[in-house]
Amino acid sequence: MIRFLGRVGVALALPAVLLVTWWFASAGSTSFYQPPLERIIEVFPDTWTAERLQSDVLPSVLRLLTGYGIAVFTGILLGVLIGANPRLRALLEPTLEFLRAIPPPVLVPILVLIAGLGNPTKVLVIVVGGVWPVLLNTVEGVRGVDEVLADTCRSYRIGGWLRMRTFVLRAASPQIIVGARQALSISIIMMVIGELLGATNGLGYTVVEFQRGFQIPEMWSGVFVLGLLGVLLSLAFTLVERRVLNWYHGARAAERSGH
Amino acid sequence: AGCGGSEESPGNTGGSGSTTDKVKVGVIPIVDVAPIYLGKEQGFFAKRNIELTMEQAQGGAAIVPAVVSGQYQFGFSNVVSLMLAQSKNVPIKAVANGNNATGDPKKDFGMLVVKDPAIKTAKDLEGKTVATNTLKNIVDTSVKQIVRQAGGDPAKVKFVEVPFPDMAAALDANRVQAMFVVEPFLASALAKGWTTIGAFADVDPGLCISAYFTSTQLIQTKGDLVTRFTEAMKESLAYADANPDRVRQAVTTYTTIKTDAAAKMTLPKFSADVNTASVEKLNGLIVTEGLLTAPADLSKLLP
Amino acid sequence: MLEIRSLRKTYGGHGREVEALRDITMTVEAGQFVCIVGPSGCGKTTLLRCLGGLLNPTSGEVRVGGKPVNGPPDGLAIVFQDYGRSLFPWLRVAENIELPLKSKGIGRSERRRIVTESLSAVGLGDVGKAYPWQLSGGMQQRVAIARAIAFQPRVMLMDEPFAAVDAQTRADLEDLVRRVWKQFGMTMLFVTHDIDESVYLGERVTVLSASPTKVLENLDIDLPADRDQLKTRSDPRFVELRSHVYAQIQEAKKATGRKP
Amino acid sequence: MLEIRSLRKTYGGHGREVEALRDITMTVEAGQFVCIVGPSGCGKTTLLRCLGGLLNPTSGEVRVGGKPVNGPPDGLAIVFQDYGRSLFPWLRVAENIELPLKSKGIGRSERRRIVTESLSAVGLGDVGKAYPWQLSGGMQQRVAIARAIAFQPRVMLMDEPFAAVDAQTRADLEDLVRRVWKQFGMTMLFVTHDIDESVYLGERVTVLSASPTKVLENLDIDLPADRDQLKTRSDPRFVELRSHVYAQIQEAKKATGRKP
Amino acid sequence: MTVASTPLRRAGYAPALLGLVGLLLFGLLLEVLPRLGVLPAEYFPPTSEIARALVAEFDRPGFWQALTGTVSTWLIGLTIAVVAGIVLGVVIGSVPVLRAVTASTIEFLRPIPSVALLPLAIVLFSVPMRSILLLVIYASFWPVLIQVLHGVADVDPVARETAASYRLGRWMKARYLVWPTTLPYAMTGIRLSASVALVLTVTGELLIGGTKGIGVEINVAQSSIAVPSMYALIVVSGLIGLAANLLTRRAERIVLAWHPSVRRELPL
Ligand SMILES: Nc1ncnc2c1ncn2[C@@H]1O[C@H](COP(=O)(O)OP(=O)(O)OP(=O)(O)O)[C@@H](O)[C@H]1O
Ligand SMILES: Nc1ncnc2c1ncn2[C@@H]1O[C@H](COP(=O)(O)OP(=O)(O)OP(=O)(O)O)[C@@H](O)[C@H]1O
Ligand SMILES: Cc1ncc(C[n+]2csc(CCO)c2C)c(N)n1
Ligand SMILES: [Mg+2]
Ligand SMILES: [Mg+2]
Repeated sequence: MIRFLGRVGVALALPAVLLVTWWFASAGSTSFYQPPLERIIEVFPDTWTAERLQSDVLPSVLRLLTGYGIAVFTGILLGVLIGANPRLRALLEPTLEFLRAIPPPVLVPILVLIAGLGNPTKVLVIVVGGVWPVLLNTVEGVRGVDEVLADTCRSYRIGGWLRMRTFVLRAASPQIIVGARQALSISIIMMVIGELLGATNGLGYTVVEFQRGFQIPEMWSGVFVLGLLGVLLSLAFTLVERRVLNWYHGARAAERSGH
Repeated sequence: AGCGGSEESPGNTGGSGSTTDKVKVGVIPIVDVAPIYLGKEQGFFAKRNIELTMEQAQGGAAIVPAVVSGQYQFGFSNVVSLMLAQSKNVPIKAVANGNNATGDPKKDFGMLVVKDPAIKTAKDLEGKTVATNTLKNIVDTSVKQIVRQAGGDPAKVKFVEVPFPDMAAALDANRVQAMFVVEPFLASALAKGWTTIGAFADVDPGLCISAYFTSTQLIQTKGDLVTRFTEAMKESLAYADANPDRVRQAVTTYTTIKTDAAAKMTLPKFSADVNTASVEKLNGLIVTEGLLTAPADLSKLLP
Repeated sequence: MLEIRSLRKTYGGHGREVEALRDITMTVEAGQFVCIVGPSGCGKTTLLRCLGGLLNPTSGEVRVGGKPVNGPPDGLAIVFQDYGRSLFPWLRVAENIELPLKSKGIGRSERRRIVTESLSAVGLGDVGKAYPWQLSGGMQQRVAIARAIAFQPRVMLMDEPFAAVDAQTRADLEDLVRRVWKQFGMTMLFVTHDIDESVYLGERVTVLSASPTKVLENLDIDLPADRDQLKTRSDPRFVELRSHVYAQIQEAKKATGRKP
Repeated sequence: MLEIRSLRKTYGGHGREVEALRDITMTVEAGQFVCIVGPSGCGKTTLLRCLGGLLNPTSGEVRVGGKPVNGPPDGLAIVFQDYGRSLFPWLRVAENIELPLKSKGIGRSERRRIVTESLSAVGLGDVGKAYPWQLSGGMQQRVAIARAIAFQPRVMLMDEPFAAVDAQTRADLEDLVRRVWKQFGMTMLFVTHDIDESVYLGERVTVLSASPTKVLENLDIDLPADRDQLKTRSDPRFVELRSHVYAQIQEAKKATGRKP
Repeated sequence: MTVASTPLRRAGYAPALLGLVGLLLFGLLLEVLPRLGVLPAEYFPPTSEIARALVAEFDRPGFWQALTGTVSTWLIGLTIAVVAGIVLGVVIGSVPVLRAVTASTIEFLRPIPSVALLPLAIVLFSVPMRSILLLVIYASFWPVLIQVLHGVADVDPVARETAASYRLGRWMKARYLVWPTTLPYAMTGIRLSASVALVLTVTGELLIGGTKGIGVEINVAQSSIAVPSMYALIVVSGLIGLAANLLTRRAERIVLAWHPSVRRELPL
C-alpha cells in the first residue's frame, strides 16, 4: 500500500510542479490564446459535464479503441510477414514508406471517397495513423530475433503457426510493445484529425469547435482531457505490458536487483 | 509571446512618412480576395506607402491568431467568425469590407447545390445531410436561414463538415444530399448539371460575407497605417466591382484556376463599405442558431 | 546414416574470410556413437550446423539417412553449444521441453509425462516451473539436454553438452546419454573437449586438425559396450586410448589440414 | 582481501523462491589463489556476483580489500560464465579488450600493446579485427579471458573460464593464468568444475555443498608453487588431493548445507 | 542446397529492383482502379494523369522553391527533434528516478495533437516558419524519445554487469553499452519521426501558410480544383519520405552492421 502510494506520489510530483509553475506564470495573463490556468480550471467542470462525456467523449473513445485495435492487429500481421520474408520486405517497403509520408489530412478525403463520412472513415483514419509504429517495430523485431533460437526452432522442426506463436511473436514482443505504445498516442491524435471531417460529435471535434469559436479556456480544457485520456490508456497499457513481457522484465530486473 | 510583429517585419515607426510599410496579409486562395491582388497590381497600396505581401493559409483558424500575434498585419475572414471572435474579446477589428452576395438568389457566387432533382426546395432537405465547410460559420448559418425561409425546420437538417474541395465527391457519392459551395466549385458543380436551391443572397441581397481585419494593437500603434490600408482596400474593392474581367484575370494569378474556368465563375459583389444592415441581420441569426447567447458588439467590430 | 564428403565451409563478410572446414570426409553408421574432438575454433560447431541443415557448405556434400541435406532433416536434434541462448526465455523450463513435442504432434498427457521424465533424468525434477534465466549455467545446459532427449530423435548432434556441469553431474549425464542412445538406437555425434569423456562415451573418436581443418584420425574405441564410470575408466585399454587421443590432440593443435 | 561473512542470498519472484546461498563464510588473503568447486546450481556464480558488487546479499557481509562491497569494487575483474553475452557484439575483439583499458585512462599506444599481447597470450593473435559473433565458443571465451588479463585487476574472479576450450588449450590457459597471477600478485577466485584443474591451479580448494549451500571444506593444496602440467599432475600428492576433492564432490552432491 | 537462401551479398541489387517493382505495381493499381471506375476518376485521377501533372510542376520555379522550403523546414525540425529525443531519452532512460518522475507527464503530453496547439504555436512566434517548426518538433520528438527510452531499457544484463565490473564510467557506459543497444530502436524512431515531421511540415504549411512550401501549393491546388496537381504534390511528399527511408536504411547497414538483423547470413 505504501509502495503504491509512493508510486502515485512519484507519478504526480512533476505534473504538480508543472501545474503550479503554469498557474503562477499565467496568472494575470492578458494574452488571448494563453489564458490564466485558473480560467481553464474554472471552465472545466461546466465544459466536461457527464452529458458531454457521454455524447462526445464516449463515441470518440469507442472509435479510438476500435481503430487502435485494428491498427495494432494489422501492424503485427503485416510486420511479421514482412519481417520474416526479405523478398516481401524488399517488394513492399518502398511503397509503404511512400504511403507513410503522406499527410493524413490529405488522406482523409480519399478515405471518405472509399468509406463515406461516418464512423468507418474515422476508425480508418486512426488505423492509417496508428499502424506505422507497430508495423515498423514489428518488422525490426522480427528481423532481429536471436539466431540461436531461430536455429533451435528449425532444428526441432518447430514451424508454421506454432513457430509464429511461440517464437517469432514472442521474440519480437519487446519491440512490438514499443510500437503499440507509440501507436496509442498517435491514435488519439488521429482520432482528433478524423473528427475534423464529416464530424458532428466527438472529443476532437469539440476541441476544434472551441478553437473556432474562440473559446480558448474551453479548448485548453479539452487539451487536458486528451492528455488525461492518454495517461489513462497508457496506464491500462502498462498493465497489459506487464503480463505480456513478464519474462522480459524478469530476465532484466532480476540481475539488476543488486544495485 | 511575440507581439506586434516587430522584429521580423520592419515597418516604419512614425505616422505618415516617406518610408514604406511592409505589410503581410493572411488570405485564403479563393475568388473573394481578388480585389486585394488587383489593388496591389494597380498600385493602390504602393501609392500609400504599403508594400503588400499576401500569405495564403487554409482558413481563419490560423489567420486570426496570426494577426493577433503580428505574424500578419491584416487578415481575411468570414464575418461570422469575426463576430464570434469579437464576442470572446479577441483583440481584433474589421478594417475593410471583403465581399458580398450578388443580390440575385438565382445567380450568386456561393450557393446550395443538390444532385437529386427530387429535392426542389430547401424545405426538402429535412431529414437530409448537408455538407458545409465549417460548422457554426457563415455557411451553415446561411443554409439554416435558407431552409427556414423555405418553410423548413433547420433542426431537422443534419450538417456535416466537409472542406469545399471535397464536397463534390461527397455529393456525387450521395454521402450528403446537398452542399453549399462557393466559386470555383460552384461553376464546376453546375457544369455537372446539378441544381441550386438557395444562395447567400437569399439571406440578404447584399449579405456581407467577409471582411479584412487587423489587431487592435496595430490600430493603437500604427493607426495611420491602418487608415491607409482601409483607403487602399476601398479603392481596390471599387475597382474590382467595376472591372469584373480584371477580377477573373487576377484570380488566375494567385490560384491555378484556368482562364476558361475563371470566365464561367459567378463573381461576388465587392462593396467598398461594409453592409452593416446585413451584418446586423447575421448577428441576430447567430443568436437564433445558438452560436452566441448575446449578439456581438458590432460597434467594436466594424470599422 | 551420416555421410560427409569433401565438406568445405568458408565464412566471409565483415572484412574477414575464414576457412572453417577445409576438407572433411567421414561416415557415421546408423546407431553409431561417434565423438568428435579437435582444437578450439577448428570447426566442430560448423560441421554440426552443416549436418543439421542450418548452414550451407561452401562445397562438398552432406547426407543424412541417404538424403542430401537441404534444410533440417526430420528426426534430428541438436544440443547447441550456446545452451543459454537456445532456450526460449519466455517459456518456462517445462514448456521449453514440451515445445518440440507439441510440434511433433504428441498428445498433452503424453507430453507431460515425457517432460517430467526427462527433467528428472537430468536431475532437475523440481524446476519445471522456473524460467530458464532463473537457472544456473549448468542447470540451463541440462534443460537443453533434457529437451533433446525428450524429442527422441533418430540422429542426435551434441555440441559440448556437459561443458557447464560439475564432475559428478557430468558422470551421471554421460551414463544417461549412453543409456538413452542405446535405448532408442540413436545415431549420435558428440562434440567434446574432454578426452576421457570422448573415449568413455564413443564407439569411435574422430580427431580434427586445427584450421584449415581435416580429419586427423578415426579411432575405434574397442572397449566393451557396457561402460561403467569406475570400471571402464580404470581399464588399461581405456588409459591407452585416452593417451593416444591426448597425443593426437596435442598434434592437432599444431598440425593443420594444410597439405605438406 | 576477500571476506565473506554469513552470506545468504535468496532469489525470489516469478513464483519461485530459491535459497541460492544458505550461509557462506570464507576469507581469501591478498595474493591467494583459491579455487571453488561445487555441484551445478549450488550458488558459485551467485557468490561471485555478490563479491563483484553486482548483487545485493539477502543477509551477511562481503568485504573486498577491507571495504564493504556496495557496487563493483575498484580493481576487480570478473570473467563471466556467460562469456558470449559478456562480449559487446558491436565492438570488434580488440575493441572489446581495449574498452576497460580506455576507461582506466591508459594511453592509446600502451593500450594497443596490451591488447596485442593479451590476445596472443590466449592464442588468438590474429582475430583482433573480428567481431565476437564471428568466433567459435572457445575463442569467445578466450577473448573474455584476454580482456580480464589485460585489465590487470588486483582481484580476479573467474567463473568456469575454460569450459569451452579443448584440453590442450585448457592446459595452456591454466599455465597462463598461474603466470599472470604470480606476475601481478593478484588475488584469484576461480570457479571450476574440473577437479584436477582446481587442484592444479589453486593454493586452496573450497568445496561448496549442494543447495542450501554452505562451505563443505577448505582444502589447502600443499603442492610446490611451481606447477607443471606433466610433473605436478603425476605427483602422488596431486593424485591424493584430487581423489579427496572428488570424494568431497560426490558427497557434496548429496550433502546439502542443511543442519542435521 | 538451398537451406540458406540468398546471402546478403547476392541480395545486394535485388531489393532495389523488387522495391521498384512494388512501386510500379502500386502505381499500376492506382492507374487501373480509376480507369475501371472503381474509384471516381474525377476526384481520384489515374497515375498517368498525376504523373503528367507532376512533370508539369517540375517546370514551375515556384514548385522548386516550395520543395526547398519544405525540405529545409522538415530537416531542421527533424534534426532538432531527433537530437533532443536521443539525448533526453538516454538521460531519462538511464536514471530510474527521472524515468519514474517523467513518465506521467510524457504520457500526458504525447497525445496532444498539433491542431490543438496550432493557435499557441502561432502566437508564440512572429514568423510563421517558426510556428510550423514548433509543431514539427513537438510531434516528431515523441517517437524518438519513446523508442530510445525502450532501447535504453533493453541493455543485456550480462553486458551491463560486465561494464559495471570493469568500472566503465558514466560516459563510457553510455557510449559503448547503452548507445549501441539503443541504436536499433533509435533508428526505428528516426524513421517514424521522419515521416511525422514531414507530415506536419506539409500540414503546417497548408494551415498557416506564410512560407514557401509544398503545403501552400497543395492549398492553392485544392481551391483551384487542380486535382491532379494536388495529388502530384502529395506524391512529392511521399517521395521525400521514400528518400528519407533510403538514407536511413543505408545508414543502418553501416552503423548496425553488427546487429543480428543486418549481419545475419541466413535470412529467417
Ligand atoms: N558466423 C560466423 N561468421 C564468421 N566466422 C565464423 C562464424 N562462425 C564460426 N566462424 C569461424 O569459423 C571457425 C570455426 O568455428 P566453429 O565455431 O565451428 O569452431 P569450433 O570447433 O566449434 O570451436 P569451439 O570448440 O571453440 O567451439 C572459427 O575460426 C570461427 O571464427
Ligand atoms: N536470476 C535468478 N533468479 C532466480 N534464481 C536464480 C537466479 N540466478 C540463479 N538462481 C538460482 O540460484 C541457484 C544458484 O545459481 P548459481 O548460478 O549461482 O549456481 P552455480 O553454482 O553458478 O551453478 P553452475 O555451476 O551450474 O553455473 C540456482 O538454483 C538458480 O536457479
Ligand atoms: C503531435 C502529432 N503527432 C502526430 C501526428 C499525426 N501523424 C503525423 S505522421 C503520422 C503517421 C504517418 O501517417 C501521424 C499519425 C499529428 N498530427 N500530430
Ligand atoms: Mg563450437
Ligand atoms: Mg554458475
